[in-house]
Amino acid sequence: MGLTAYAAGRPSALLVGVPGAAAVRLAAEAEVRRLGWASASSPASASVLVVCGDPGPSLAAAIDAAWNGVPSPRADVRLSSPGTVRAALADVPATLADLPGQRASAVTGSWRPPAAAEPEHGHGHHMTGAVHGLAMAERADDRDGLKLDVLHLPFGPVLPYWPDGLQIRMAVQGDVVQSAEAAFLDPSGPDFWDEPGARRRAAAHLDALARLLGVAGWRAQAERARLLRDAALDGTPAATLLPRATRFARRVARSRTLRWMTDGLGVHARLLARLDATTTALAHLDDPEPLPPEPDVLGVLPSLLAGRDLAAARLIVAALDPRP
Amino acid sequence: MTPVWTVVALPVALGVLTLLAASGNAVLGAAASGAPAPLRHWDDPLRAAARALVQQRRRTFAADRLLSRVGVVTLPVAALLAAVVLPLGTRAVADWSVGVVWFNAMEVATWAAVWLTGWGPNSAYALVGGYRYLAQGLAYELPHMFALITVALGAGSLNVTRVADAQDGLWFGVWMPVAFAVYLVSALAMAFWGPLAHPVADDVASGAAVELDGPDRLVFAVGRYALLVVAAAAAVPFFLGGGAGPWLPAPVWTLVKTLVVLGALLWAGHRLPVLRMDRFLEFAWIVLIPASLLQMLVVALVVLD
Amino acid sequence: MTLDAFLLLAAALFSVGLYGALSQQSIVMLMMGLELMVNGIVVAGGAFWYYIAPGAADGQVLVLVAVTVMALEMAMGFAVVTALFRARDADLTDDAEDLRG
Amino acid sequence: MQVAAFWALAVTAVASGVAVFRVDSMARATFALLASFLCVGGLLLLLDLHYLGALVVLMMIMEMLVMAVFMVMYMMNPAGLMPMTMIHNGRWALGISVAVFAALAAGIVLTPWPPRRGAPPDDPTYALGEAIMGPKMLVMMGIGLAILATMIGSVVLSTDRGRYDREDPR
Repeated sequence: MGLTAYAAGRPSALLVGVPGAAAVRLAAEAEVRRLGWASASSPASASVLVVCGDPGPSLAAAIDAAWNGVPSPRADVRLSSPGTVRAALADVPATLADLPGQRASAVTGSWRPPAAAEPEHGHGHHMTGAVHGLAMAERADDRDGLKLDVLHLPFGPVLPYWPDGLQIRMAVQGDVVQSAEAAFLDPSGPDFWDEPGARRRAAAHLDALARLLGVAGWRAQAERARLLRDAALDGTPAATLLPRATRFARRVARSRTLRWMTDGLGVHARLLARLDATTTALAHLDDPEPLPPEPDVLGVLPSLLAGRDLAAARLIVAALDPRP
Repeated sequence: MTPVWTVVALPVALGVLTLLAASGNAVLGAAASGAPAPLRHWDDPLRAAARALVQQRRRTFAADRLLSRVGVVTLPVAALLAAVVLPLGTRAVADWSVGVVWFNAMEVATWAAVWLTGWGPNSAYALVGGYRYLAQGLAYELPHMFALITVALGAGSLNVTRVADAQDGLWFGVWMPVAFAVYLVSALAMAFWGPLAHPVADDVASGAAVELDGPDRLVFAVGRYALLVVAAAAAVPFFLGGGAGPWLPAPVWTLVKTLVVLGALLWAGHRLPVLRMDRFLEFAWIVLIPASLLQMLVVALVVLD
Repeated sequence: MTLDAFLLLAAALFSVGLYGALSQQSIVMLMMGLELMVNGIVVAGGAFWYYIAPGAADGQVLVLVAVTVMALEMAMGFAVVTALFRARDADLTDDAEDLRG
Repeated sequence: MQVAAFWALAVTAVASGVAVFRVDSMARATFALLASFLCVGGLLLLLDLHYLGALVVLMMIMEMLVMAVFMVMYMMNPAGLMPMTMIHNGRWALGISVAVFAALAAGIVLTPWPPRRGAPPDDPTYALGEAIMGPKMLVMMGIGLAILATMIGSVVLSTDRGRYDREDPR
């Protein structure tokens, strides 16, 4: 059918990173950019779910939940190493376009709540007033002295501009965060960013900067940061890399709107620190010093997020950029 | 009575300009983010439309489908009804005596549209996106109304065609700069575009539009681009002297000016990060409202003597 | 499109609003009833202007005042509900009968 | 054509007015009320009151959205997923409102309305503007003061923070 084939020609990809397998994600991002595919920000708008690496059990469960949300025609691509990326993505349009195959695997029925909808923690009384199998939200005081509904919201691993494999369970009133618990879903062995070398260090900072700029809603500069990161990793000489990086750093640092949006949260200071770290790393490409180990970010995150609204919380998480 | 051709010409012109805006934005976005060969992205909107049309519909849990449907359909309808009072050259489809107020009323309908789209699917991110648009509406609406009142005050009439004709001497955009700037900000806010795209921002996974799938996503996107086009097209009679201009006939000048304003709005979308609504609300109420009131005072004094 | 038809519509809207205002327990819904009653007044004002005294603008001024009253009533109503909700964590009319602080 | 439009709008207005108190979901109640207001705005347009019709549409959409904020915030069951009747003394209220309607209808039908005096001006909006700025200036000032008093009153009533302690330190 013409329309399905035309739609399958350039699908919309939703990339899911796995902690420890950042190399696969970088290769997948580069390939998606080369093919010119659209990048989806939610399962509903995606037609291809690309899992970069082999997820552990709990991350696999979250990915299956996201996969249920992807409407057909859809394709599920599992990448285990950077080498297989090009071949795997090449035959995605074919799988999307063959209608009989898609119809066989179409999702049936609507999402049901998980059987054991978490009972109220603590007092395990029978869930009074359950609605469609879900408990009514309990209420708690909020910062304006009103008792409002509290919603327990997992900021899942499948989210645009989100650290790979992180999950933050937040208790939210409206869009104000009451409390948060952060954890990595089955963090695996050595991290791709820990290997020594100034190029790797600069690329790590640029990757974090891309996420921060993406959360701040500046997609154009986020993509430019990713281009710089890939250029730094695949060995472009400093002569061409450094001017591009300084121009990028100056433009982002000088943006008054970005400062207006991020000051008061400590995010702007970390942004400037990362920009300086990137430019200094790119200035001395030969020194082998690896990325300094992050202080315990996951521990301090809940206290930073409490009382903030969702937009500020996302900025803080992107600025701190916890690593497993 | 209005000639029949304008009634047909309006939706067609709006459709063509909407497609132009969408593909122009795709190319601009690719160029701004340094993607290889940005020009091949010209047909991204057509691909997205095809994807939306072949997509299977899903049901979110305990969703209010009626309200969600009403919200999604209201967007393009509001854009079309708002464009009804805009002159296509010299003739508007409906030359009402209260064109300016009607334009404002139809554009406020987007508040209901985005909130309903956010409320409908019973999803946390969508609801957050819907409420962000309410904060955005409360922020931009008052300065926007004062800007429109200033224009009507300067022209001495609420009829859009007469407002355009009243600028044959000097364009309002020239001697009402603050009102023009406030209008451009609210033009972005009307279509929740560029720096004012917080309701559908990436930090809540495209907020109000997170659960839209299939035709709903297509109608919502068409409505949003149509609103951007209508906001740009409305800047022409209000601030840029309507169809007036040397050499070319009126409709061509209207089209050229609309494309210039539309290009500026699209370009601004990729130049700035997204404004957070709590900070923009504070800025709007503390800076924009006094500025637009002062502008109205100046115009009133000029008009009186 | 006669005056009687318009006034009957106004009376119908007014009565529906009255039913709502009298029967609803929640203050928010009670205010929706009040808004419907003022809605009836707006229709009546417009009809009287058109059918009885189009020369003078009094009918229009009445409609303008009615619309403003609707806005003010809603604003004050929600302020009272917020204060009541903070003080007594209740938004039902039964818990708001006494004026004790 | 106008008569058809009138009856369509009138029936929709009353039907959505009744629906406001019949539906379970609060969001649907709010937007049924908005539908009723939009029909009244359309009726005002039919009566050549273009400015007031557009004004009613404009203000009512904004008001209903603000009402939706409060309605979802305070209501126990905003989406109506758990149908509960929030009615007290329903029968008595129904009786009173039907009686009121009967009385009003009788009054409307029986009183001999005076014939129309004067013709509608070609631009009613201009006439309203002249009146508001001219003989009815007191009304305009009264409305202005009432709005100011409401703004201050509602802010004082609804906020629990004092004037000086700012919640998020800049």
